Parts: sequence; structure tokens; C-alpha cells
Amino acid sequence: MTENAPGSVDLGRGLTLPNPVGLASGTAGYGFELEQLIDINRLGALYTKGTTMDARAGNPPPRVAETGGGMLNSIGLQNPGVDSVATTYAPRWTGWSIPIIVNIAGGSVDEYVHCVSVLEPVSEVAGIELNISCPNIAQGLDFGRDPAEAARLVAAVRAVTQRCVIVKLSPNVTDIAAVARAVEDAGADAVSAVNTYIGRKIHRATGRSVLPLGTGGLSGPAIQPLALAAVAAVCAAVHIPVIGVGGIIDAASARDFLIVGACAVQVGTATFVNPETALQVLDGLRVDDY
Amino acid sequence: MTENAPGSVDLGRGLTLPNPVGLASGTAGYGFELEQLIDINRLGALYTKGTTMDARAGNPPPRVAETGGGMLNSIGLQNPGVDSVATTYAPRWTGWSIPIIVNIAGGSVDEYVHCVSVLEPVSEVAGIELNISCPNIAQGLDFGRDPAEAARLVAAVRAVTQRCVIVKLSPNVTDIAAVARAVEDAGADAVSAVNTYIGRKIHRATGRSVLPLGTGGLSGPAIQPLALAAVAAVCAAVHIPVIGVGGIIDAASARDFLIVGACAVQVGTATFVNPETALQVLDGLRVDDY
Amino acid sequence: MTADLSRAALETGEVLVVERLGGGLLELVARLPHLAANAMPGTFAQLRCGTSTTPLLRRPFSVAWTHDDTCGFVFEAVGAGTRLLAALQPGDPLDTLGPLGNGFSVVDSGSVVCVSGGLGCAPFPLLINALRRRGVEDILVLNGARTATRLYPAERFARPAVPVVAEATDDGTRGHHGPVTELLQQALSSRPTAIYACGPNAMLGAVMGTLLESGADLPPTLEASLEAPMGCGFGTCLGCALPVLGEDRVTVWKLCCTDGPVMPMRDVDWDGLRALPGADVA
Amino acid sequence: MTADLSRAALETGEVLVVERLGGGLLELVARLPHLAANAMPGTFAQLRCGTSTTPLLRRPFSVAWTHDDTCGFVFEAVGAGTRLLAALQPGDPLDTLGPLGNGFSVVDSGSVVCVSGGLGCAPFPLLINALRRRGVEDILVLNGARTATRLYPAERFARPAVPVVAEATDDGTRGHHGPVTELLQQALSSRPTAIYACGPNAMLGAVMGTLLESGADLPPTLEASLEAPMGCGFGTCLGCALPVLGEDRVTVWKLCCTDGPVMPMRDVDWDGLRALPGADVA
Ligand SMILES: Cc1cc2nc3c(=O)[nH]c(=O)nc-3n(C[C@H](O)[C@H](O)[C@H](O)COP(=O)(O)OP(=O)(O)OC[C@H]3O[C@@H](n4cnc5c(N)ncnc54)[C@H](O)[C@@H]3O)c2cc1C
Ligand SMILES: Cc1cc2nc3c(=O)[nH]c(=O)nc-3n(C[C@H](O)[C@H](O)[C@H](O)COP(=O)(O)OP(=O)(O)OC[C@H]3O[C@@H](n4cnc5c(N)ncnc54)[C@H](O)[C@@H]3O)c2cc1C
Ligand SMILES: Cc1cc2nc3c(=O)[nH]c(=O)nc-3n(C[C@H](O)[C@H](O)[C@H](O)COP(=O)(O)O)c2cc1C
Ligand SMILES: Cc1cc2nc3c(=O)[nH]c(=O)nc-3n(C[C@H](O)[C@H](O)[C@H](O)COP(=O)(O)O)c2cc1C
Ligand code: FES
Ligand code: FES
Repeated sequence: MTENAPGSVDLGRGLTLPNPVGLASGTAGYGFELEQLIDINRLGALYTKGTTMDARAGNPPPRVAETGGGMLNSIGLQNPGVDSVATTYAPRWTGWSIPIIVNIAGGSVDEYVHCVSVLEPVSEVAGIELNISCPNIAQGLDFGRDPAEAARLVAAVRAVTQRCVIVKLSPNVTDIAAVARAVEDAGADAVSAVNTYIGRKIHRATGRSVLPLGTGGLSGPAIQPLALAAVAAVCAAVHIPVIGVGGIIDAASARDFLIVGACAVQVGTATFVNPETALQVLDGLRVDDY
Repeated sequence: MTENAPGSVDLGRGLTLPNPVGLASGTAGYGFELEQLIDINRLGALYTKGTTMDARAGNPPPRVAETGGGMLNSIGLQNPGVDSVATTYAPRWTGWSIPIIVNIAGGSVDEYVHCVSVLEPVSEVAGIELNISCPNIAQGLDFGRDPAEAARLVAAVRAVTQRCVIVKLSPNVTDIAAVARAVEDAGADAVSAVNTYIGRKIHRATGRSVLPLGTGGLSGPAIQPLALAAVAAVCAAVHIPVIGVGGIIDAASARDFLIVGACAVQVGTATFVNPETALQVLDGLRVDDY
Repeated sequence: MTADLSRAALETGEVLVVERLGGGLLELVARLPHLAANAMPGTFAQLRCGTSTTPLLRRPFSVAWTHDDTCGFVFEAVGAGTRLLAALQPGDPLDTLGPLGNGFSVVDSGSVVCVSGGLGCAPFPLLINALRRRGVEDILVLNGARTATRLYPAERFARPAVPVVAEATDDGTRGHHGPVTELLQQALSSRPTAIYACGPNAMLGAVMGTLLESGADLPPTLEASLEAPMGCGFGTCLGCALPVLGEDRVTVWKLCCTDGPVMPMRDVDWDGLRALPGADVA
Repeated sequence: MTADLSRAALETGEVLVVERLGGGLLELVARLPHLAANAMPGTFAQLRCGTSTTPLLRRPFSVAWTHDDTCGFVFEAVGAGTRLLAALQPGDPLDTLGPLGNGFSVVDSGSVVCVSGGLGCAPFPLLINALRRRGVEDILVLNGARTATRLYPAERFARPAVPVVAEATDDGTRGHHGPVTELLQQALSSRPTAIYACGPNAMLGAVMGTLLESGADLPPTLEASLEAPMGCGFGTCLGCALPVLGEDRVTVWKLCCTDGPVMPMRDVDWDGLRALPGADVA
């Protein structure tokens, strides 16, 4: 490791990431695929696929559609449910040095609280990321688009966990800084921003929306300048650590987030294009540069 | 003209566009440059550069910065002021068959009202587009981000003009449909959506924001799926005509907006890349296709 | 439940040639030692098309054949990605990730029918080669396309000994005039013990329909290589869902990239698949 | 107040060659009859780099020279756009918009000094050719670059008769060891009647500084070709603002693309320009 390599990141409540570069939720599953393709344990964190109280089958296909410099997805939170994650997946993480942060989603405060409670005794789980911003399920955005609702959710979760709670913010709002401040006040240890932007694609041959729900979430390099503006606004608004995510494809585009004040980053869609992107980002970052 | 070519578009209050394809505000000046480059009079409308009560020098450079599939701008509404437009520019439009729709911006209700009043007797002006969504001047977004404020502005303008008033909506909001409904109720004849998205770019060599105000407005193909989702939401919310704008580069990407319910479109950034884009869009659209 | 990705790797190879086969069919040959050594019949590689972020995602292509350290891919320039592949010049780099997915179960005896629709020809040279190496000689290829020039040339399905290839075209310009499923109907009389199919999902559904309508017993080996738009190709995006009949014949989503692309045709929910809007085309 | 764009046109030409001049300098030659017939010294063309939407915008390049129906451009591969131009092959299309902007006022007598910094060499061959056609023979080129291999070759500044070229390099690998402004200082003793300058904006500011510090009268013709990031190149985006001293010496914004790129050096607000963050580099 060079002297100039990025060091560890303290997110609070005992969660210290070995380095700032993580794999974004929904783009790395629960790690078992990427572990076969890359040296996953060199990375700073793995944020799991959004996990819900009950198993979910997800949306009908097509679930992904490419756009200029980006992709739309409408996965619909396909996941095995929090119990399977706790009992079947977690044991497989034993011995991994990469911190596993479980991303939680739900339709009600109770669902979130239940999930976090189930994971509380699971030692392989390093932290919780609350996804209050998934545009691809009914009610998936309600919490993320209203500061008061977001705060209510965070306070309820705060009451049941000693773990570091990261709140993943939606960019589909008038004032992301207001939501960030609300969750900070409600007890969030950190925030991550941003989730995907609501987008639509029309099938050129049929004239109908490609995605079955009409809209999906836009990710990838096309959103990087938007995510960067949102993260800068969040960093200016809160005192807790901010994790930047959105359109990162290389060390330079990751560094942008660190420059505007984020303490860590997540690589999402770019992993699909090149599973080694996060490692390349890590190897390309120099602490002197930001 | 083929039988299948797009016909005229009635925006209300006597404003009928000869066809649905216009040049977006801020990307065609006041028409005098493009008139030398393309057969501008074949197009459906020219939306002028945002015009304010007093002349404005605009922001310091750099004012534009390229991003993946898009560009950020921070022009800061450089314009000669509404009086110059009325007295010096308007006479030069005499004899043009393309409808000229003057885009108006301002920092207060009074400024907007003043501008619209000055233009009311100017016969070369075909309509008014109220820009309540410019992210590049102080307060440029206040009206566009709050339905009540937007409605207050539109009602005041409505009181001083018989002309067709199109309200240009900001996409940087939680609920664009709510703003659209508010301006419809306040008397807007039509809405256009969307203006640019707030974005940021970091200068790779200096580590500072490229644009002097930090952020700018993102336009170009990168935003097309986002604009399309926003326009679809607006079309579902209002009964007045909707004009779609954002990332159009060809007839196919324009048709997407007509499919989701827009009655007309505006071509912006793509004109910079190819001044003939709007004409190519017009020639490529077939009414049977949407 | 988790895919076996142990043989998949990133590999940047060198383009040797992009051959025009006529009618728009293209055969891309590249030096890709890892892929050539590890590809199994029916597996695919994710190819990067161009170097810009538009198009962004890799595109999946079956490994058509391997020879020493080279691999062949067969495709047509249908959209942005394939147009960029078509423009590759000898010496250009080719950025690949593979092999990915589960391939065909290669039988070692019996009589085999391969049903190809359009670009569905792609996986068959590698499959036929593997079948032959296991001693299977009774191989019939049913090759259908819209028109004669779009038929993958018979002699390319296997080298040096060309297999029996019966051809069908929608417009009757070569071989049987009609869909390839009509050839299949005839071929069923010889009671094949393995049927492998590849082509657009709709054509695969028609193959299954033909088999069921024939009333004959389904062959013990009955597999198809399916298509779905892919985000990653290696099981992490969950984007490539296909409807499959689960334990109790209830439909569940399986991933084309890691549960497939080759699936037992008995397991696919063909009605569910037909009801879905088509794969995304630009 | 409105630009004269009457000669500008979209034209897709054909690349004839991209010549490597060493040190990273490239000369792109393309058949572009309209541009060749209409380009004036100091005007530029907006070149489309690649066909994808990334990079999106055209890039401005001075027309370096014209010959019959061909044009030359001189550049270096510094970013995404110029890398794509560097990769062009003979026969490839080149999508251009031009000529754009106001060029140099070509004097018809007196002694002329051309000051070039780096890629600032680009407009001079066309200018020198025009000067010669007007009978001006007393032309001195001061050519500065970081290092010897990055100096545009002297013999390319004018054909067939090479003008007098004095060279300077920052590292002393050829010619004067030091900035090109030191050569200018010496050249001022011969009291040139026209000075034309082109190079990075900072270098142009240094040229103006040298002239003012010298105490000599400024020559009657004193012009520089400036740079600004451009959205359109034809006056509609208002993106390419440069600080210029207005009537009452108050700074106003002028457009590089239509008020320039060539501007009288007396009019530029050099202090204002220096205070601005540099042009955007990726
Ligand atoms: C496992 C697998 C193997 C394949 N093997 C071959 C092969 O050997 N030869 C061949 O010609 N084609 C093959 N295809 C289809 C091939 O991937 C598409 O033709 C290709 O992605 C089109 O890309 P494009 O950019 O040219 O088209 P576009 O239509 O511009 O692509 C737009 C988007 O749609 C997706 N897409 C478009 N068509 C298809 C399709 N038919 N299936 C899945 N996604 C699609 C693309 O991946 C991309 O994300 C295979 C598909 C799969 C899933
Ligand atoms: C009127 C004019 C004439 C020019 N003539 C020449 C010439 O003859 N030869 C030559 O080598 N260069 C010339 N330049 C500079 C040239 O346009 C840039 O080098 C080029 O745009 C870089 O593009 P890129 O994609 O390779 O770099 P990137 O840095 O990736 O470009 C990113 C963005 O920054 C802009 N940009 C980057 N550098 C410059 C610059 N120096 N000036 C203006 N915008 C810039 C690009 O246009 C683009 O929008 C000229 C510039 C202007 C304004
Ligand atoms: C296919 C896909 C699935 C995703 N699923 C989730 C999820 O389950 N939970 C979540 O919080 N974010 C999810 N995201 C959002 C990403 O974590 C990330 O915030 C977003 O994609 C922007 O980053 P990127 O541009 O680097 O991809 C998903 C993104 C993609 C592309
Ligand atoms: C350089 C530039 C200047 C603009 N100026 C204005 C303006 O003055 N008023 C306005 O309403 N919109 C303005 N816009 C927004 C465009 O009209 C349009 O809404 C936006 O660019 C999205 O469309 P596009 O992606 O086709 O460019 C400007 C856009 C650009 C790129
Ligand atoms: S393509 Fe990503 S899971 Fe199959
Ligand atoms: S580059 Fe658009 S006005 Fe000059």
C-alpha cells in the first residue's frame, strides 16, 4: 500500500470502513457472485441488495433498459427476505474482511423496524443502510420525499439498534438537504446519496414504455453531475458522514465526491460494465488529491 | 409536405404553432444567428433567450462544461432587457413566419409582470413562456419549486396579458405534477417541461468546481429519460397542452414526448451540436407514429 | 442458488477479423485464450462495444466456436452495440467477460436435433463439436431464417465434416418455405433423444408448442438458450428475469445470466414469457 | 451585434490523413471544399469528434491551412474529443461546421510578427499565406513550445517559401531557452507594424504584458486569437464569454465565437481574464 492510499473511514457507532470505496446496494447482490470475480475483501464495504421483511419476487421483466450513458432499472426489490439473509447468507460472510452493510427497504415503519431487529444479533452484519428512496415499488419513495416521514422512520429504527445506521437519500426531491438534516436530527449516523433518478424509456418499435411499471430508476455516468450537486448540498447541510454515490466510473469521478465533502463512495452501475471498477477506484485514489 | 407530416398545434388564446417542433429557450438566442444557418421559418416556434426587465451581463465564465452525454450551463440570463427586445429585436422578426415566443425571467412578480406588459403591444411576439425554473441566478428557482408561489406569479401575469402564457417548469422538485396543476389552476394556457437539472462538475486538474457558481443546469441526451418521466407525470396531471423538452436529439427521442402526451416539443442542446436537428426532427416525425 | 462464476474472467483480446457472411450476418474472430479454453457450449461472453459510456452496458453473445486460442461470435448489426462490433478492425482490442452462464448438457449418445432461428445459430458450432467429441454422430441441424442470405452457412456448423443441415426460410428463398418449426414437425418422426433450440424467445415458444402439439413424448434432453436484456451478466443486478415454473408449477423468476441462458424447456413458463413485452430494442 | 454567419455551413468531408509530427502534434487533412473556399485566416471550424453522444459537443479548431479543396488542422490529443480525432483513418467522414468567427485583419504592408505558443501555431500558415498574397514579405514567426518535439515544424508555417521562424522552448531543447515572450522582447526593436498572437490565454496575457513593459508604442495592428470553452460556436448559447473593455473601459462580456476568436489585444481585459479560472479541461 502506498503512503498516499486512502485510509479508513469512521462512520460512527463502531463502524469503521477499511477504506472509502464500497459496492453500492443492488449492484453487488450479497457479495457471493462478485467474490468469485474480484478480490472483494480489499474493498471498504459491501452494501447488500435491498432486503425486506418478506421475500419478494420482484417486478416482471424487462427490468433493465439502457439509455444514453445510463440505465434504467425496475427490479422491484427481488430479495429472499430478511430471515434468509440472517440465517442463510450471514454465515457465508464469516471470515470476510469487507464490512457487510445490509440495505433495508420496506413499505411501513414496522417493516423496517422488524428487519433491523432481526439483524441486530447477527454478528456478520457491520451496519445498516436504510433505503428510503427506492422508486420501483409502491410507496418506495414516500419516506424519502418527506423530511418528517423520513425522520419518523429513522427515529423508530434508532430505537431498536446500536448499529451504525446510514440513511440512503432520494434525489427526486425539491430539497435533499432538508431530508438530510431531518434524518440527522432523528439519529442517523451517516447518510448516503443518491439513489436512482426517476426516468422513463419508450420502446422505439412498440411506442410503449419499456419498463412494465412505466418508470424506473436511472443510474450510471449520465447522473454523475446531478449526484455530485446533490451530495455537495447534503455535505453542506449536515455534520454526520456523507457517502457519495451516483455515476462513478473511475477514480476521477469518485474523487469528485470526496472533494465536495463525502467521506466515502459507492460504485454501482459501473460494476456491471467492469466488475473491477471499485478496485480500480480504490487503487486510483490518492489522499493528497482531495 | 407528406400527408403524414405533423400538423399545427393549438396552444390556446389564439396561439397556433404551424407544427410541433420548436427551438428551446436559451439555445437559439433571438433567432438572428440560426436564421443564417437554417431555414428557421419551417419550424413550429422559437422560444427566445430568457429575457428580464433590465439588461443582464450574465455570469462570469466558464459558463459551459461538458459532461457525459450532456452539458452544464451557467449563463446567468445574459440578455439585453425587455425594452431592447421590444424595440430593437421585434422589428427584425417582421415577416418571419415562425412564431416567436418570448421567454421571460425575473426575481419578483413585479419584474415578470413588467416584462409581459412591455411585450403586450408588440405584434411580432406570438406568446409568452414564463421561465420559473432557471437554476443559474439567485432566486431563479423559487417560483418553480413551490406550487403556491408559482400560482401567485401566473395569476399576476394572467391579469396583464391576453396572450398565450406557457409556464416552463423546473424538474428539480419532489412533485412536478403538483406545480403543473397549480399553474393550470392559476390560468396558464400551457406548460413546457423541463428546464435543466441542477448539476456540478469538478475540474479534474484544480479540484474546484468548473462553474463559478458551483452548480449549473444539466441538459442534453443524458437527461432525456428523466425529462420523459417528468413530462409523462405532467401530462397525466393537467388538461392544458404540454410541451416536452429535454435531451431531444432526433425524431425518435422527440416522438417519445409526443407518445407520453405532449403536443409539441422543443429542441435545445442538440442544436449546438447540429443546427439542423430541429428540422430533422420535424422531417422525421410522422403523425401515425404517436 | 449462487452462480458458479469460477471460470469467468475479464480478458482483453485482439480482433483477428470481422467477416461479412452476406445478408447482414457477421462473424467476429478474436484471440481470447482464456475464453477459448473455458467456454462450454451454450455459455456466453459479455462484450464491451466501443469505449465510450454510450452505449454503456456490455452485450451478451454466445461463444459460437473456439479454435486453439481464438473464439468466434456470430451476430448482426442491429443496434448501437452491434454496429460498433461490426466496425472493429483486425488488431483492435476486444474487451470481454466470460465465459458466463450455464451451457447445454452435452449428451454422449442418441440422435440429436438442433433447432436454430435467425441468430440462434450462434451456439451450435461449439455444441456440435462437443457432441462429436463425445461420439455423437447422428446430428440434424434445422436452420431457419427470414431469407436465404440470412441463413448461417451450413458448412460453418461443424468443421471439417459438415453435419446434416435442413434449411427453412420465411420467404422461401432457400430450403423449406415456412417456419423452422415445420421442419421440426417432420424431424420428430425419427424420435430424437435430444433437442437443443436457440433463437428469439418467441421462436423457442413455438418450438415448445410444436413439440407439445405433436403428441410425441418429449425427448429426455430438451433445452433452449433464452434471451433477456442484461445489466451485468453475472447475477448481481437481477435484471434478466425469465418466468420459470417452480417446484409446484408456480411461476418464479429465474435469471437468464446465471440460471440460464440454457434452460430445460420443460421448466420454462412459455405462456408467461409470451405475455411479457419483448426484449428491449433501442 | 449579430454575428455574420453567412459563410458558415455544415459539411461532412473526408479524412485524407492524420499525420504524426512527433512530440504529440498531429496534422489532420480532410477534403472540405466549402470550408477550404471560405475560411479566412483566424477563423475556425467546429469539428464533431466521434459519433456517440459522449463526447457531445463539437470542438473548435482553427483552420490551419487550405489547399484546393482540402483543409489542414493542427492539434494534440489532450482529451476525449481530440483522442477521437487522432484515431481517424483515411476515408473516414469528418463532420464540420464552419468557417466560424472573425479572423485576423490581414495587413497589406509593413513588418509582421506572429507569436505562437504551443498549439497557437494553428492559424498561422493560413494567415502567412494571405499576408504574402497581399505582398507582405517581412514576416517573422516566433514559435514557442514546452520542448523541441512540440514545436510545429518551421517549414510548415508557409509553403513553398519558409518564413523566418525563431524558436523558443521552455526546456531549452531547441532555440531560445525560455518563454517565447523573450524572443518577442528582442523582436520589438525592429518596430513591427503588425503583431498577431495565438496560444493559451495566459500566454497571450504575457504577450500583452511584454508589449506594455517594453514601453514602445503598440503596433497599429495588434490582434490575438483567444480561447473559451464553447457550447455552440455560433453565438446562441452565450457560453464562450470573454472579458473585454467596453466603451468607457468598463469590462463587458464578449463572445469568443462570434465577437472573436480574434480580438484586438488593446480591447481585452487581460487582468479580468487572468482572474478567471482556466478553461475547462476534463
Ligand atoms: C445469452 C445471450 C446470448 C446472445 N447471443 C447472441 C449471439 O450470439 N449473436 C447475436 O447476434 N445476438 C446474441 N444475443 C442478442 C444480443 O445480445 C443483442 O442482439 C445485442 O445485445 C444487441 O445490442 P445492440 O446494442 O446492437 O442493440 P440495441 O437494441 O441498441 O440494444 C439496446 C439494449 O437492448 C438489449 N438487447 C437488444 N436486443 C437484445 C436481445 N435480443 N437479447 C437481449 N438483450 C437485447 C441490449 O443488450 C441493450 O442493453 C444474445 C443474447 C443473450 C441474452
Ligand atoms: C477558437 C478556438 C480555436 C482553437 N483551435 C485549436 C487548434 O487549432 N488546435 C488545437 O489543438 N486546439 C485548438 N483549440 C482548443 C481545442 O478546441 C481544445 O483543445 C479541444 O476542445 C479539446 O477537446 P478534448 O475533448 O480533446 O479535451 P477535453 O479537455 O476533454 O474537453 C472538455 C471540454 O473542454 C473544452 N476545452 C478543452 N480545452 C479547451 C481549450 N483549450 N479551449 C476551449 N475549450 C476547451 C472542450 O471543447 C470540451 O467542451 C481551439 C479553441 C478555440 C476556442
Ligand atoms: C440494478 C440496480 C438495483 C439497485 N437496487 C438498489 C437497492 O436495492 N437498494 C438501494 O438502496 N439502491 C439500489 N440501487 C441504487 C444504487 O445503489 C445506486 O444508488 C444508484 O445506482 C446510483 O449509483 P450508480 O450510478 O453508481 O449506479 C440499485 C441500482 C441498480 C442499478
Ligand atoms: C445554454 C443554455 C441556456 C438556456 N437558457 C434558458 C433560458 O434562458 N430560459 C429557459 O427557460 N431555459 C433555458 N435553457 C433550458 C432549455 O430551454 C431546455 O429547457 C433544457 O436545455 C433542456 O433541453 P435540452 O436537453 O434539449 O437542451 C437553457 C439551456 C441551455 C443549454
Ligand atoms: S444480467 Fe444481471 S443478474 Fe442477470
Ligand atoms: S460558443 Fe455558443 S455563444 Fe459562443
